[in-house]
Amino acid sequence: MSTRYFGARVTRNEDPALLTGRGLFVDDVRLRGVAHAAVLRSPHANARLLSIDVRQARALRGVLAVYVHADLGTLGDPLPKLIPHPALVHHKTQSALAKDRVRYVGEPVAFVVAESRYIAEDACDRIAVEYDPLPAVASLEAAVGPDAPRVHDDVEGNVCAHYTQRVGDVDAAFARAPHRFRERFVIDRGAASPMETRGVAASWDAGAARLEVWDSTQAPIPIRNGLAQLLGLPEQHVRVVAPDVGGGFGPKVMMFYPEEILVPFAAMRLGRPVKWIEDRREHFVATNQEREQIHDAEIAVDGDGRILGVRTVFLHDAGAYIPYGLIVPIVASTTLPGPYRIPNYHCEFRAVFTNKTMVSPYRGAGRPQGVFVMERLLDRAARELGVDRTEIRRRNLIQPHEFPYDVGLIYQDNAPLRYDSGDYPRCLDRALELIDYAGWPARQRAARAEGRALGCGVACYVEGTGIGPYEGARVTVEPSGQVFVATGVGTQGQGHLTAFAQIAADALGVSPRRVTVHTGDTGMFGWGTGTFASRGATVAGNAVALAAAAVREKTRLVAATLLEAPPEEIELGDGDVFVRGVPARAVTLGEVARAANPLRFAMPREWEGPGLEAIRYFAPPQGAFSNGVHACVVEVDAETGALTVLRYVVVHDCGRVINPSILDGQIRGGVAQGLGGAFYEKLAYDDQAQPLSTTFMDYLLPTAAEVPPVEIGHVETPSPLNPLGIKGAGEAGVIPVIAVIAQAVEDALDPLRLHITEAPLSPNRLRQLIVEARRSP
Amino acid sequence: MAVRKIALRINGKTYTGRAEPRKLLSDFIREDCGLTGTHVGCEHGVCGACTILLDGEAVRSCLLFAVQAEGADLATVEGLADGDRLHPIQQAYQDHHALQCGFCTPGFLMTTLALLRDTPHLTETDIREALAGNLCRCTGYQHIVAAVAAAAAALASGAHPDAYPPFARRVGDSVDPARKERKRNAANDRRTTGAASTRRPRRT
Amino acid sequence: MKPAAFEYHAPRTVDEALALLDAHGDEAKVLAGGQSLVPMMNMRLARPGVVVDINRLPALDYLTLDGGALRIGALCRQRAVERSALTAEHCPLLRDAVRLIGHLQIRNRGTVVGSIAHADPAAEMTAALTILGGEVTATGPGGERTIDADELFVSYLTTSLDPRELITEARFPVLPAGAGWSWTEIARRHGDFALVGVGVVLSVRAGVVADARIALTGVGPTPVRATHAERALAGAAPGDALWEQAAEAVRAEVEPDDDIHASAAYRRHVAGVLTGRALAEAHGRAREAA
Amino acid sequence: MKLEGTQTLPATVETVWKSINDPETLRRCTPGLKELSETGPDAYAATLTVGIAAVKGTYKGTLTLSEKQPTTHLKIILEGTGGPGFMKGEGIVDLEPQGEGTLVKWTGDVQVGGLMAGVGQRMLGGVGKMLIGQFFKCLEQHLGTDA
Repeated sequence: MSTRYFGARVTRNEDPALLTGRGLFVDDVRLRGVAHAAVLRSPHANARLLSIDVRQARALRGVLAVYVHADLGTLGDPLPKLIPHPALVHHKTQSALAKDRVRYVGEPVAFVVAESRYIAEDACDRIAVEYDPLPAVASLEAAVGPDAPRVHDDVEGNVCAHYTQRVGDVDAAFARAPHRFRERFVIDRGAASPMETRGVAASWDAGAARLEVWDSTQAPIPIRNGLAQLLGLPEQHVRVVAPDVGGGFGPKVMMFYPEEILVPFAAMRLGRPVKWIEDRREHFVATNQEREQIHDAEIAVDGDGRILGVRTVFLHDAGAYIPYGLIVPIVASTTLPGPYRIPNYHCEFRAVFTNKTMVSPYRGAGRPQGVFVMERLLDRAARELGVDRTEIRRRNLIQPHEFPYDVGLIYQDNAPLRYDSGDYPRCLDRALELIDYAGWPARQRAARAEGRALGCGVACYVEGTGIGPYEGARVTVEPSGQVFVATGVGTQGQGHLTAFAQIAADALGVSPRRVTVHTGDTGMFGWGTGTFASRGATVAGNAVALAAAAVREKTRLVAATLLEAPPEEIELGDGDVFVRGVPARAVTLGEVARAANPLRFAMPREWEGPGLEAIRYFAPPQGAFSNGVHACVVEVDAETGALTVLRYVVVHDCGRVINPSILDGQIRGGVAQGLGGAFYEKLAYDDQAQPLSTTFMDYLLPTAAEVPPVEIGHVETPSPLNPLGIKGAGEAGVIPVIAVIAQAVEDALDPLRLHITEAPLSPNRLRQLIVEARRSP
Repeated sequence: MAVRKIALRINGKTYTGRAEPRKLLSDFIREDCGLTGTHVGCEHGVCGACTILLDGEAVRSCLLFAVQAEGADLATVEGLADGDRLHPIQQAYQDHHALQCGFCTPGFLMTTLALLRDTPHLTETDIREALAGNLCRCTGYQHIVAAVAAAAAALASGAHPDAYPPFARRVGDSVDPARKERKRNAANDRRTTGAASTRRPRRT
Repeated sequence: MKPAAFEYHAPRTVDEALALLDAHGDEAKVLAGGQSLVPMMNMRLARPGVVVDINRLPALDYLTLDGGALRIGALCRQRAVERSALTAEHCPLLRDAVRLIGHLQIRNRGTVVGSIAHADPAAEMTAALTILGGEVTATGPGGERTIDADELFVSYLTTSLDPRELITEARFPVLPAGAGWSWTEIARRHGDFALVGVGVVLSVRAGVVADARIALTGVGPTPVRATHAERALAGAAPGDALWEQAAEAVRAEVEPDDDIHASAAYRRHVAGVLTGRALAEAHGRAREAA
Repeated sequence: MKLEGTQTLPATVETVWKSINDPETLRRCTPGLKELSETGPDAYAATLTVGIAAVKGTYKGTLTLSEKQPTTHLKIILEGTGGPGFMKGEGIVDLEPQGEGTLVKWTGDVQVGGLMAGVGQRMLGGVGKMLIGQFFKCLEQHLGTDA
């Protein structure tokens, strides 16, 4: 396959529409006679729901319907339990509308449909709800504390799962280890906060019994299948479209959010299209969040800093229900070992209910927490043993000849955790070169002489990507010569419409501009899983490659009849199909497509059907493991606790790269989100689990003035697990940021021997740590 | 619910509609005028996705009621391109991969249009501070800053005389932004005295 | 997050506006820039029954220099004050403070007078008016009256205005000749409300501090005039030791609150740090008086 | 949200004790208290409109007095639900004679929920202190005239 576009910085096919206001996000979908919905949500974090009086709301002019739990019938049952796990003994999920108990501020209580969103919100103000407030539990410690209030009455100590994985003999390793260092790490809750909040619209054609749903989801096919089952409709009569989605980052892959049931339900009941668009304040309570964990971790090393064993026992905040299984704690546990040889490893967690919004993966999905624990333990060991922090990492890195490297754990896809390929030492060296680590001590001294506290940080990570089960793709060439690709994953800005076009373009010898890619529309392609865990490009990309290769072979087969030459001598290039070496004997790709669909005479059997079209699926045996190293230089104002990131470097290995510009964008966007979680973004709650930061004025997303330029260096170690040799990269930018910032801040205030074991920091918190460190020399 | 007749111009074209005084301008543009290019990200004046030009000034359309825009001249993202020919700012955004999901992009484009019209020559720090009122969650801003710098160069070259259509100019403003820049007082000191956290990133 | 319904009026004269305020009292809210009021209405935190939109009163959109003070009309946008040659030349402290209000889009619509009437103790304009010894003209049923900054700000979002009064103008005295100035603040992000903001005006004569005025935001229910620190500076020899002494005086004087972004202890400490830095910067800019 | 403060009042502890137990004083001095009707011993149904500037919320709920140790100690619990969410305040008031007057030491734990908590957090502490301050200032004026 002559590769011309694979690996090129092709500008994006999706840009012209998005740049000219012709994007189509859920709220932009035009539905004639659409009614607007609003959700009444609980103001209490834990309360019995005694009564709901909706009469005044229903009486308001312009209100079409007000639904409560009793109106939902079987749709009011607890929502589906995703990804069950034997250790998850209390797999609790909420109902679309609360029946008799609310367990987090924001839990849906009533659903109002009206002529406008304004009137729907007026109606919510007129619904009288009688609650019997109960004591609520906000923090993890409180949740597992003695006589803690119970989120679910039948769940003792609020623990819904307890799961351990082990490698080697940890107790023996710790017993004989010359050095052991123990730490307690606290990582706070964060919200992905895509610029587009969630949205669902639905229209029901009663005559044809067909349902169309527009949903800002990252996984339209599972939503289609789930809705068909719940509503008793054939899957063929339900179409779910994820149009342009304004950023996903994890929380938009969920089955189901209550509104994904309530909107279709209302549309079917009223016989009118219904649209619900989440507002920003709602988003802070109604869309899943993640990150909150407390680790009690320990590392055992020998005199040279070689790791003998690592152990962590942690609490994972699950929120009020746990619809999404144990994905995040399992990913945290299995990402912790990172690029290091850890002969003896024990990871044990308890998933704990709290009276807060549910938890499901947010970009990184537990990896930032795991990497924070590992890198911080290594920094502690380096400081105690007086070993250089990059040297202690180098000594423990898995070497290139050791791949595939079996870590000895079970990964989130239930497959053995086996790193397929990588060159970890080269990434570390490249990063140290870019940040000029060799010259760092001198630069730091010079800055200190000017009274400036500068610090450097370095952190390594491995990222599991491209997990199964599968994705599929259909590639079609039309008589116009235009190529069409359809696949089931959703797109939220990752540039699939360009990257997949590049893959198909190379196979069929056309320009990517001549390839139209459709994603996220179950009407166009009905098989697939969804976009998450950095798997879009790896799994769907390879399916596109397989389908495009099949169409290439079909094209040569059909063209052979037109050009009277054996298929093996037929080539494709620049939109033409020609005999190798005789470019004049050529036909256009479109002509072959037309010939492939004869109106008369017999169609050769070996064509196996008409048209230049093929569907292929790609089911990776296991995940592909990218890796990388981040390094940064920060300046700390010790008097005000303010932090400025002066330089940020990422060296990244995700195998072969389809489009370097798109990859750079994914990394730089990830770093910005990581910086948010390191110094700006904190979801604050009071001790009764009342959320205190439900606007962008209090939950602080970094702006262009806070995010530094990110310098990027690539290393390419192809993956042996898929034809294109690619690995995922969607989460690489965010994973080690809290770890590298912590190390850099400690380095900046080195004389104080600061001890950072939490994230995020803030000027206020950093100042407290400095005062405490100065007080206890 | 006193409904009022509202007439205004968007991208040079007149639109009329009827709306309650409480109807936000962002909703009026999207629902009553059918221009869905302007997006709504927060409705409390922070994210900037709803930024449009009102009589030439970059404003948050979610913090204005439609009745306030009666008789005004609005500019939205739909008015930038000339048929299939992208505006130099839009072209720079594509060339520099300055957008991913595209939800915040219209707000950034309108902010950039007013910014480059008023201050054609900008340092990177000026650009970053001027864009601090537009949040983006996908790009990490670097490519957007590069696109704005590239657009500034393209526009300063004078190769695009039609870069600022009438509906994108401030009332009573002249056509040539560079001439206005010279007219404005030079004493407008670029450096602000912000403390540490507003200090500029410096190379070491 | 859509606002609750309200009765909307867009008077064409100041008298018409005043008549509306008189008729509706504290049920009515004045809408100028709306950059603070409308977010609260969208969140249904504020539900005024009547909104009096004064944006159709062009007579109130002016910025002039008169009698040693900048006269800023109720409809003069913050961005206009930020970019005006008058502000840069006669009151650079005001320019430096205005420039840090929110973002471009906010300052294009927000008004200086509106920010003062809103009286958010973390907002730059309240301190700027206080430190420059400014005043406002309030017009109401009882006619016009002048209110000094010290009597205007009562508490959080609360001024001594009667609900039926409209601030038609704010006056910011120009900096004394040769005075040095500084506006220094720390905010979590560019454009956020300052955790702490400090404004300083410093005059030096015959090698000693002739006059020093210090005002802070974010450390109390209103902007705080650091009178003890000012007294410590008067007549003393400028230099780092003096700035540290003033910083300590400020730390003793302020009564900050906790919130999720910063503790009272942090704000107290940083108030001192920023005061020291602001005094040093102001001293650097002060020209020995003739 | 923990609040605390002290206040001196120009009246004996006995007079101060009598006034803060008297519904009439509570009606006059509690900022925004619209209705207060006795529903039982030391228990009242209350309607409170609390807020500052454009931000107002009307809360309907209960006010109860307990842990009564005449002239020295008292606990006030105020609960209400309304437009912008709900509010629960627990106040402890301790009285000590101080010369001619009385030294009042009060601590408060105010829990605010719903809209007000999620958005108004930045000012809640300050506003809470301000409203309690207004209560004591009114009490001071009221006691100043009667004593």
